[in-house]
Amino acid sequence: MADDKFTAIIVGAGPAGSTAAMTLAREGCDVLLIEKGPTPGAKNMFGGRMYCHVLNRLIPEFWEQAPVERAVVSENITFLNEGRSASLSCRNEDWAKPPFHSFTLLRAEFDAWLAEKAEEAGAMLACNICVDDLLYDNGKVAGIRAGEDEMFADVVIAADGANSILAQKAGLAELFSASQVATGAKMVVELPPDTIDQRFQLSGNQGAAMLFVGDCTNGMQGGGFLYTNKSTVSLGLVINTACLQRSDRKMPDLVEDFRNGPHIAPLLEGGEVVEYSAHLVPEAGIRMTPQLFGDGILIAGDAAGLVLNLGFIVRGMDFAAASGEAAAMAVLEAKRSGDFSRSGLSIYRKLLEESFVLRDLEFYSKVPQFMENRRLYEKYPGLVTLVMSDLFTVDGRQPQRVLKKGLAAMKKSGVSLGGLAADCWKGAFSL
Amino acid sequence: MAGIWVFADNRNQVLELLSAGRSIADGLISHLAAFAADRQQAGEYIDCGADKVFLLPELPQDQPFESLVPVLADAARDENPDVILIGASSRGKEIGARLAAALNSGLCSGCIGFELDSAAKTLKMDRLIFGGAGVQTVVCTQSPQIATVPPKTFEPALPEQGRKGDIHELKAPPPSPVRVLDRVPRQRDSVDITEAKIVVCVGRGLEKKEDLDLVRSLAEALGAEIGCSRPVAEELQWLPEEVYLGISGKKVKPSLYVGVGVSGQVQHITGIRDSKVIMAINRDENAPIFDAADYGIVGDLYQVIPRLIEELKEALRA
Amino acid sequence: MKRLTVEQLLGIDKFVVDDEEAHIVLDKEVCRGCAAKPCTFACPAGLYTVKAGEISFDHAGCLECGTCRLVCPYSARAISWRYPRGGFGVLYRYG
Amino acid sequence: MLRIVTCFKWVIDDADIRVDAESRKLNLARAGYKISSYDRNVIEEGVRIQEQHGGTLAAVTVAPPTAKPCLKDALSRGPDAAWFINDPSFADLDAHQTSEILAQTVRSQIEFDLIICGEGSGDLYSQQVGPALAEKLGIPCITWVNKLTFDEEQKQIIAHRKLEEGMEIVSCPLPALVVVLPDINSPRIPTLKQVLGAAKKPVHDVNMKTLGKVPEAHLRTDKILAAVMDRRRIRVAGDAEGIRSVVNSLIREGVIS
Repeated sequence: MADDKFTAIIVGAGPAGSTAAMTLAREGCDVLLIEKGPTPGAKNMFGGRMYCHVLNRLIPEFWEQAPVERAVVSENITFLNEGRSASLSCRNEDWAKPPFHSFTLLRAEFDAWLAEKAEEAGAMLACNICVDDLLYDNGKVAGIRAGEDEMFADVVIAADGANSILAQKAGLAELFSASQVATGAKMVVELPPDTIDQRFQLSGNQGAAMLFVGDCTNGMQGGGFLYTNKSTVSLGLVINTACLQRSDRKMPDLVEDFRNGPHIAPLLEGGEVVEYSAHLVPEAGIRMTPQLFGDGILIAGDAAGLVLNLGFIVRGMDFAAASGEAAAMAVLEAKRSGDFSRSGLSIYRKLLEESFVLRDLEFYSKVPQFMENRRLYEKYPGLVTLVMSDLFTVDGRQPQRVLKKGLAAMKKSGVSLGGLAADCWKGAFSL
Repeated sequence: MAGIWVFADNRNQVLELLSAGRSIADGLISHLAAFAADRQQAGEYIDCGADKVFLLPELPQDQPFESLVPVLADAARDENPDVILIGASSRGKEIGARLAAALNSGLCSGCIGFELDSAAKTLKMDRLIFGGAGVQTVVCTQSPQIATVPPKTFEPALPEQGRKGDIHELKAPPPSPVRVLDRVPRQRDSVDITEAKIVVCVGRGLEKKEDLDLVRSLAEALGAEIGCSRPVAEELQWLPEEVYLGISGKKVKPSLYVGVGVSGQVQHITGIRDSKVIMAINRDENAPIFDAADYGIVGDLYQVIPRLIEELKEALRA
Repeated sequence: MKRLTVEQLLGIDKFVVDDEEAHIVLDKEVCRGCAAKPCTFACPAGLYTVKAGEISFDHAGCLECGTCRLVCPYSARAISWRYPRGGFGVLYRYG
Repeated sequence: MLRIVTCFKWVIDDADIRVDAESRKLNLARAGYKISSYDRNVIEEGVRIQEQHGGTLAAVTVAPPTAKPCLKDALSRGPDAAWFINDPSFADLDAHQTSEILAQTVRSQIEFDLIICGEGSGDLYSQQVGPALAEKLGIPCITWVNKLTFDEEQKQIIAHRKLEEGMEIVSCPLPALVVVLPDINSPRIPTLKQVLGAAKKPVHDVNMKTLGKVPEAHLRTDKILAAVMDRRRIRVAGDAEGIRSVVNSLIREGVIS
C-alpha cells in the first residue's frame, strides 16, 4: 500500500461505517475509517434499540462481548390525551433468549466496541478528524480532504450520518428537506436496576420498549419513546422537523413536559437526568433515498436515509449495518473487476435490493405518507383514550352499547366515521 | 532536634503560616521556626510566634530565590523538623517540591486545612483534586511532613509583646546554574479580575450592550470590577475575553460575587466557587445560580439594580 | 422530579467548546427579515433566542443535530452550518 | 543535536466526574480519560522547539497498561517516539513515586538535553513531578515558564517565568528541566496524517522487569470526598424590603463597607 492510498476510506464510525470497515478489512483490504469524535460513538445517539439479526450474522453471538443493555421482551404503544391513556402491550419471553430479538443499548459504548471490531479485523481508525471535502480525479471521487491533509482511495464510503454532508458534496443528494426528517431529543435518566425491574415488570436481562402517540408531541407528527437500559432509561420525543417548523412550543420544553407529565413521571420518580441529546432521524423512507452510489463513492446508513418507521417499529441500526455490509461487498466486487466507477459500484443497489434493506423500504413505501396524516396525532389519541376510559367507567348512569359509546366518542373527538374507515383502510393497506 | 518550620517568599504568608504552625507546635509540644530575609523581619516573626528564626543569606542579583533549596535541605538534614509548611506561591511550590525530593519525603500540595493527630504526630491534610470536584485527605508517611499552603488559608498571626527567640544565620547556597537576566514587575494598573475584592458578573440576562452602564453604576456603588459569563464575551463580545469567568475562563475568589442575569451553568460556577459570598439577581427563580448562591434576589434586574444601588448608597452612607 | 431548564440540561452534557472557530454562523441581517424565527422553537438545545428583537445564538451547547438549518426559511443564506472541527463539540457519555 | 523529552499523564476527564452531594461520593463509573490538558502544552512546546532546532523529541508517561490509547494520542501530536512506563500498580501513584519512576527510567534509558513537564496534572494537580524529577536527576529546574527559547550558540535556554510579582527572565545551560504554563502556546490539533503516522512510531515498553521495584508512596490517602459548595441559598423577592435585607446581611458579614 502506498502510504496515503487506501482501497476504501470510510467516513463515519457508526454502525454503517464500522460494519463496512470490518467487512472490507476481513477481506484483506486497506481500509481507513475516519471519525470526527474523539472516540467512535461520542457524537452518536438514537432512541434506544437495535434489532439483532444483522449483527448476529456478522459477529455470531455478539451479545457475549458487545456492550448491550437489555433484551426487549415487552413492547408497548400508548395513546396519550390529557390525563387519559390507552395502551397496547405485547410480551414475549423468548425475545430475551438467544438469538435475541432486539437489545436496548447506548451508543457511546456500543459504537466504540463495533469500531474496535473493525480495527481488530485490520482497519485503520483515525478519530478526532472531521472530513471537510471530497477529492476528485477526472470527475471520479478519489479521496478526502481533512484540514490540510489529503488522503486517497479507490472508493469513499460516506457513512457520515443524517446530515450527509458528503453525499451532498458529491452531488448525489440534496439537503434533506424538513418534512423528510424528524428531530429526536432524548434524556438518559439514571435509576437503580432493581427499580427499573419493578416499575417495568422486568427481571434479569429483560427490557421494555414503549412508544407514545398524542399529547406528548403537542399533536405534531411524531411520538415519544422510552427504552429501559440496565441502570438508565432512555426517554425522548421524535417530531417531524417540518411540523416543528410551525410549532408554538419549544422542543426542549416539550421533552421536559413529557418527562414530567402524569404518564411518565411516576416511572422515573427519583431518577436523575444524566444526559440530554438530539439528532435528526430520516423518516421519508424510500422516497428520500438519494442516489446511493456515484463514481468512486457509496452512501450508507442514515446518510442514505435508510431508516424505517412503521409507528410501532422503528429500525435504523440494522439498516445501517446491513447497508454498510452491502457497501463493502460492492467495493469487493468493484475491486475484483478493477472498476470503481459508477457502473462498477452499481451492484451496491442490487445488493441492497436483494437484502432486506431496500426490499423492506419498498414494501412499506406507502407508510411515510400514511404517517403524515394529522388525525393520527391530533384526533385518534383522544378518541382511543376516550372510548377506552368510557369502557371502564362505572357511574350509575344508563348503560350504553359499546358501539354507541364509540360513536359518541367519535363525535366528541371530531372524527367522522368515513374518515376513520378511510384511515383504517390506508393503514391496513400500507402497513 | 525537631520542630515545626514555616517558610514563604513573602511576609504575609509567613504570618499566616505562623498561626497554623503555632497550633501544630503547641499540639506536638514542639518549637516553631520561621525563615526571614533580614533581622527586622526576624524580630517580627518572633513577636508573631516563632521560637527560632533562620536568617536567609542575601542572594546575588542574578540568582533566583529558588536557589535557596540546597540551604533549606541542609538545614532540614541538620535539625530534622517534624513538619515544614511552605507558602504556596509560585516560588514556594517549586521550593516545596524540590525540598521534598531532596529530603526523600512526601509533600501535600495545596493544603487547604489539616487535622493534627498528636498521638501519631501526623497531620491529616486536605487538598483539592479533580479540578476542585474532590477533596483528598492525605497523611505524609515520611519525615519531615511537608505541605504547601495557599495564601489566605489561615489568618495571619498577631504580634505578642515580650516574646523571645533565637536567630540563626544560614550560609550562602552554591551558585545556581539558573541565572536571572531580568526582572519585570507586574503592571499594577491593568485590571486583573482575579485580584478584585468584589466582582459584579454580567450574564445573558442583560438585554443589550448599552445596559452595561446600569451594571457599571452598580459596580461603582460596590467598588467592584466587572466580569461576565462566557457568551457575553465570546458571542456578544460586550466585554473583553480577559474578564469572562468560568472553567475555561478566569477563576476568581473575591469576598463578594454578584451575578447579574447569570443563569449559573456548572462551567461558570466552577470559576466562582471560591468566592466568600455569592449573591445572584435573576428573573428566573429556577435558575441554577440560586442553588450556588448565599443570597438570591428573584426579580427583573432592570428593577432590582436601581433599587439595590439606592439601598447600598443609603446603607453605606450611614 | 424537578423540572429542568434547557440550560440545566445542557449543563449535564459534556462539551469541548471550540473558542476559535464557531461551526454555525448566522447572517443576522437575513435573520432580521425573518418574522417566524422557527429556529427559536425547533432547536432542541434552545440556543436560538430573541434579544431586543434580534436573534441571539451561541454555538457552545450545540447538540449538532442540524435541525436549525432545515427549519430556517432562509437556510442557505442565513445559516452557515458545518460540524465542529475534529474533537470539538458535544461528547456523549451515553448516546 | 537537541534531545527533548516531554512528560505527560493520562488522566480521568474531570468533566465526567459526578458528585453525589448527599453521600459526598465521587462517581467515576463512566469517566473517560485524556491526556492532561497541561501536558498538551508540554508536547506542543517540545514540537515547537524541535521544529526550530531539530533533534529528537520523546514523550514519556507513567501509567497502568490500560492507558495504552494515550500513546497514539500523544504521538499524533508530534513526538518521534514514546516511552510507556507501565504496570497495573501505576494507577494511583503519588508525586514521589511518579517522579522516582521517571527518574529511574530517564537515568538508565533515555538520553536528553531538555525535559519539559506541565504545570500540574489534571487529576491530582500536585505540581511536584517536574521540580522533583529535576532534583532527583540533579539538573537545574525552571518553573512556571510562559516563553521558552533555545540559544543554539550558547547551548542554553532562555525562559520567561510568570510569577506573582511579575516576569523573571532566566538563562540556564543544558541539561535542564522546564515546567511550562498553559499560556506558553496553543496546542495544535493533530491532522489526519499525524493520527495515521502515530500508529507507526516506536513505543518503548518499560515495565517492572526493567524497573525492578516500585518506590513506596510517601503520601497515604485516607479518603477522597466530593467537594461540596455549602451555600446558604437565602432567597428574597426583588422589592425594596428584600433588597434591603440582603444589603444589611452583606454589611454584617463585612464583605462590603
